[in-house]
Amino acid sequence: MAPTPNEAQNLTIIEAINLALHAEMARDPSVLVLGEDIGKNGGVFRATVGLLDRFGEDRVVDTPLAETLVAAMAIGLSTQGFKPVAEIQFSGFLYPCVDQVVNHATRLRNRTRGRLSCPLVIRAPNWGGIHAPEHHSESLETTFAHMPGLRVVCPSNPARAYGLLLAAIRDPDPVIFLEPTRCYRLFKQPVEDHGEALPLDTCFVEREGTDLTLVSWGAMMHDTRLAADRLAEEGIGAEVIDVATLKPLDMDTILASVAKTGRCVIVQESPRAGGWASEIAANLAEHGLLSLFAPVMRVSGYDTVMPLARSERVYIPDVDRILKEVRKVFEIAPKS
Amino acid sequence: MAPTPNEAQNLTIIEAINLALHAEMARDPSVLVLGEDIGKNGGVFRATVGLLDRFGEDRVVDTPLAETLVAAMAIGLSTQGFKPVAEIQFSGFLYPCVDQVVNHATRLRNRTRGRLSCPLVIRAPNWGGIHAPEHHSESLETTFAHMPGLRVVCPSNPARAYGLLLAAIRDPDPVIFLEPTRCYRLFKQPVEDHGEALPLDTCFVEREGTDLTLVSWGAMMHDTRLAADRLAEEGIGAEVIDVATLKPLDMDTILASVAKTGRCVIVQESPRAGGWASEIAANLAEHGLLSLFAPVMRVSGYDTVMPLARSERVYIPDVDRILKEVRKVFEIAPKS
Amino acid sequence: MNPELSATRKVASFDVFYTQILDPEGHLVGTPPAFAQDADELRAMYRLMVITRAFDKKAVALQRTGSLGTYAACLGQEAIGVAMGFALRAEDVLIPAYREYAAQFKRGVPMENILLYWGGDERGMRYPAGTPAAHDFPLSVPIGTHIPHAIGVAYAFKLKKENRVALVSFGDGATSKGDFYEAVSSAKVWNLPIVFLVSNNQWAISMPRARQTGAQTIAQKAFAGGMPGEQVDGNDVLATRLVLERALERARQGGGPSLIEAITYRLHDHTTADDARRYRSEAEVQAAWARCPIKRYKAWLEASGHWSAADEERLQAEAAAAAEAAARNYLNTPPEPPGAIFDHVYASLPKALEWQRAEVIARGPIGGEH
Amino acid sequence: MNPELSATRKVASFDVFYTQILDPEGHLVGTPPAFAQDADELRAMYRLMVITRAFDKKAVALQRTGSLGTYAACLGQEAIGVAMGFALRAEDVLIPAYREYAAQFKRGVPMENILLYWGGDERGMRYPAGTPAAHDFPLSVPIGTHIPHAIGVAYAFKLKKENRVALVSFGDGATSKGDFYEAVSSAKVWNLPIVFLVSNNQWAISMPRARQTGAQTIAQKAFAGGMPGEQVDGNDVLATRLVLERALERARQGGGPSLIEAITYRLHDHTTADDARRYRSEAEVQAAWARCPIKRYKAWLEASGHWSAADEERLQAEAAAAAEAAARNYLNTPPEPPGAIFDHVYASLPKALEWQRAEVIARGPIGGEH
Ligand SMILES: Cc1ncc(C[n+]2csc(CCOP(=O)(O)OP(=O)(O)O)c2C)c(N)n1
Ligand SMILES: Cc1ncc(C[n+]2csc(CCOP(=O)(O)OP(=O)(O)O)c2C)c(N)n1
Ligand SMILES: [Mg+2]
Ligand SMILES: [Mg+2]
Repeated sequence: MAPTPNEAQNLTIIEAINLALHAEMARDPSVLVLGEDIGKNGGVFRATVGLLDRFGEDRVVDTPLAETLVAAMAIGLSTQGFKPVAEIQFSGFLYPCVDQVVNHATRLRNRTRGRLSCPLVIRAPNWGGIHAPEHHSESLETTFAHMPGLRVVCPSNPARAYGLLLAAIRDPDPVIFLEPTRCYRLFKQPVEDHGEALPLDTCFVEREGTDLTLVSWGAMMHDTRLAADRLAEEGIGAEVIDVATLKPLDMDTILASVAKTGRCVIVQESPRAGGWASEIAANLAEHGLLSLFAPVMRVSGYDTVMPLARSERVYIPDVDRILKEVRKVFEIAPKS
Repeated sequence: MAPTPNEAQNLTIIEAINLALHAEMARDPSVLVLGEDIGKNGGVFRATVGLLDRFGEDRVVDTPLAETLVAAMAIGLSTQGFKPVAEIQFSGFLYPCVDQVVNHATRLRNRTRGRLSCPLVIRAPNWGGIHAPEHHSESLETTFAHMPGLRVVCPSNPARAYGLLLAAIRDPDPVIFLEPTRCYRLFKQPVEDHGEALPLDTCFVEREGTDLTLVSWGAMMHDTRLAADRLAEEGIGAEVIDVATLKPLDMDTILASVAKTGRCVIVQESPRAGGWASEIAANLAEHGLLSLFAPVMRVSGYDTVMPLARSERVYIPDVDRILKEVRKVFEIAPKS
Repeated sequence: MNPELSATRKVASFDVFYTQILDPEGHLVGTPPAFAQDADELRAMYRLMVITRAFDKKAVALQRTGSLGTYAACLGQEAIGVAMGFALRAEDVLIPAYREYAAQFKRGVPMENILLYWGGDERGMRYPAGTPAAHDFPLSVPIGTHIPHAIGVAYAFKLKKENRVALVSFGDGATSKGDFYEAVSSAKVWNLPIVFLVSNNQWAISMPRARQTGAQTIAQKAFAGGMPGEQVDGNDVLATRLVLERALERARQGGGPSLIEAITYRLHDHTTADDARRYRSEAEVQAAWARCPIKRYKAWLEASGHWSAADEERLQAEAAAAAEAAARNYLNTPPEPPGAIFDHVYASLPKALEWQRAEVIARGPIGGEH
Repeated sequence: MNPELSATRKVASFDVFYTQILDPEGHLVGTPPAFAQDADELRAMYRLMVITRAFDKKAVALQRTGSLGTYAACLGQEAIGVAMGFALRAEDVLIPAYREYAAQFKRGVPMENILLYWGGDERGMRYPAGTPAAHDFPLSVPIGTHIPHAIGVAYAFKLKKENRVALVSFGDGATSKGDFYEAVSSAKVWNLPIVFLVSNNQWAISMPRARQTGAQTIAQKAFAGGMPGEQVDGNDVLATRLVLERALERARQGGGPSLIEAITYRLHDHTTADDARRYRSEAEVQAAWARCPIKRYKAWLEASGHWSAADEERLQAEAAAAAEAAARNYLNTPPEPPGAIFDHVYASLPKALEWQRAEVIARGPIGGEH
């Protein structure tokens, strides 16, 4: 089951996550994984497949059904020299972890002035689109990104999933790692098992362009890329930025892009009000105002409860909705 | 203990809250209050003083020390024709309620297509400034304001505390009601016990002005008002808006003001990243861009853990910090 | 020093009892309860068990053919839902988990509602007005979080001096959650009319009961709240209904809350999204089939002269037809219009959301699917 | 039907025991433990109790004069902290609530650290390197939330095959929280070396023990996790240390977790921000003074010839001086520079926060206060 290192394999996101877990557990004996159904069952999305056989049940810990406990146990472990990587089955079940994360994980270092700390990762599939039951399609990134002392990371492709997960595990502070459920098996990409982490404080400029800046993260990156393709066909050059490390936020990269393009559309799946797109837009309203030719548009989920499967596509932004906002921008500020 | 109705009394915010609870419990037998130490003890801030003697322990319910239970019990009660008003002692202890609020209180109506619903209020003192111990000075408003199906209300003076609390209790949906701890006894205002609720979907324009729009809510309104006074002395007319009903957000009032002033500074106490000021600024970047003469500035707490008492004033914005951002605005866009 | 000094004395004691009336072969091992005098009632219970199994089979089939979302089967646990349905009074409030379909059916929920819910349509949880279910809670997916709602519901009964009980049901996995314990810990504080019913089906997805908690029985968790806790054979519909009725009656009479651990077995995968072969042996499942609640009950009914092969034939046909009809109704239900996602977020649409709803309506249908 | 059929049988039983060695008058009611052979040790325990009380008094006085923030006194509960301090080994990890100062002092936390914390200075929780406390957890203000940390800590011990125990302490109120129960429920799953120690001081602010939970004893909550639970007279330092040492030893030997309910009484207001006269009678408090842990222990020490009036006089002076010195050190500690609020949010300051820190530093001191 153990993957062969140093040889690019064509992997999906979920396979890249599995690979990163294998790699880091092999490299660092202080890494362990815990969560519900992650052992024999290999996780409800198979992210932890093969870990139990390879690393044993001491380091691959099936927990009772108690998310507060999972977070708290990770905190306890992290103070004792371990680097726990906890899996929560769906991000909608992260809410019982919130108290532990905000009142302890993000604070233990500060509270003890560096005496104790919490190098831990909590992973969860995030966002909708797989026709799952209620509570399995939530957008949790902003709830966590508002918390000081935390890092929030949302990979959008296999290579980033691998490199950012390594970085998250190695980071000396708590990291919430939210994975794009509906992209888990959507496409493959060559991923080399080189053990190299990606930076946790830099946006990824995926594609350069001078007419418009398209900003997104996680699952919505997929539609954002497709929208950029469509715009390219029309001769509009969109610069595409993946804000994979939402918190702390690298505004420099986004501001530099907008300084060049003068137009910005931000795409998020979460409810609109108080989403992370608002944080980015607010920074643009403060630091980028003079470069902006047009209003900063946010494409987002609605301020409704996430609908059940039959209506989820009404809620989740898509290429059409992205293009519609882009058109508004060019209507106000036509390409010269 | 029962206050005399229909006669303006000079009240503090905490007294106005107590008055509203008395008034609504007397008017509507389905209203009950619950929480830790709210009975004999009258609440740690005395918000529920006199209720036990007047309404009895059936309707004034001291609960065990379990905030998840308090929220869940309120949900159960609210489905059975009651209008529970739960008190959480400090907003830092609201985190264990988050799962119940987001996964049940805000969803029961939608989940059952209107068959069941949750008319409940959860009250808590919010924000810092009283030299309290750890976890007693948190800013929770944006955590809740991001949740669809919820209302978030933050009164900033006694009359609004009274009128908005009545409105919150009467509202057919769940309301998070966050009270400005450090302003509880800061000043008095005549409050008439007329039983009239204030609207839950409109910002309050407290003071008109044509040069600048100052937007805030809750405890920071106090410093915002003082800043406006200082600006008035300098001949700068600040329009002061109290966004007392944060969610759903009335942007119309703010946009109308900014259309007039062209300048906007938003003041919040919470950590900066992902705070509600960002939501307002993002809306300005979208809908108000063409009226803006200058960047939208946010005055906020820092992206640090809320410091303990000795350093809390380093963190909490004050008049100086507000004025500093205002000066930046006028530097870029001088008053003509 | 006085060598007779004894520093330690006993201050409290607790016992857990287990009840079984019908053994797996359908032999009586206990005295049948009073309700067993009524043969029509006994047959009605059997009928509901069989119809529920037919529904379950149909639902799984719909999922396998792509016509239903993830579905949580109740295969092997039907006796508990039936016991609940028959033990509850109309005015009681059921706060269920998601495997007690028999109870929902008995209380007036049309089968197609359950399909709609798992099919991704919120209208599934809008139970018909005028039925006992109309005031019941919807299925609860976030494990255990619904349990403390019972505290509020039962407190309301007590305050209104209503003679009603809140029955809250959940799995063995749910008994690890803080929400469960906060409810158990406090129910007796107000001596509330609540029955906590655990369907201990031995598994929480891939987690076997023995590794879910250190407790020897789930029943003993009741002692954490100072209330009685007992075990019952949850595959024995007579015993389960009896024990449940006693607990409901005690609660109704002001005797306070109690907890019942009904021991059963999940014969199906956790849900249709699960493959249980990854984590449990076929042998274990086969052994569990020998304890099937329908088999034993039928054997006893037949032996008691209450049931015949002809009855069985009629019932199987009726059950299959009922499930078939439900599937048809479900599949023929057109999706809600897109704007409906706004209609029940608040009692009335806030001004701030009007443009969002307008945008959705202007866009038109996106392709609601089954 | 067979009238002898018995449907119900007992499957599990649980008992709660209570231990007391010294009665409130200081008379032996049980055999003294082995450690009582060592008179120096007995005197050291007494010394720590008295010093802790002097510290407590000083802290309250500092708050009353405006020199300290809200302070949670341990008046009347000193025996528990002392027992903890003496029962723990250096390598064990203490995960405390906030009323066990004696344990912190014993493990090497300077008194002024506790004052700094309640005085609003994070450095109070930076315990000195090289002391047993250096690896202990800080005080925990959000009730009960620290309890499940013990699961992770003890799991780490087990995994590293270290012979250490996690001792987690908290109040009666905390035993209503889900966090407490999730830890109790699971500790035995891995047979972890944990001791759960409840200081049942009869009150959670204004909530009396009897209304906190339906359980007759707090000890029985252990049964929810299948572990032993017992009561001890928490005002009897001999019994508390004995029972605690036994539990720690059992855990250390691989015997798994257990829970101890130490019965005591909060003689002070909940904190200096509270006024207990609002909700409890003076008579109750007076009656509780008769069970004061210091009084009875001193009486027994004197009767046993281990303590004299002269000893007492010296100790009282020493204790007052120690508290006085701590207060001085605390009051003389200059505030951290403003930029310090950024220094430990992350291991190293993220780029995104640099301008914020610069802004604070540029602004200069705001007026840090005691
Ligand atoms: C809070 C929460 N965590 C995780 C899940 C995912 N999940 C769904 S069912 C289940 C197991 C439930 O086990 P149990 O309570 O025994 O009920 P059963 O399914 O066996 O009837 C899990 C972990 C969930 N729905 N909610
Ligand atoms: C989660 C949480 N809720 C509420 C509070 C406020 N509060 C502080 S102490 C306390 C009572 C604690 O009682 P107990 O656990 O018995 O400990 P004691 O103070 O009696 O030692 C409460 C309600 C808190 N600190 N944390
Ligand atoms: Mg189960
Ligand atoms: Mg207490």
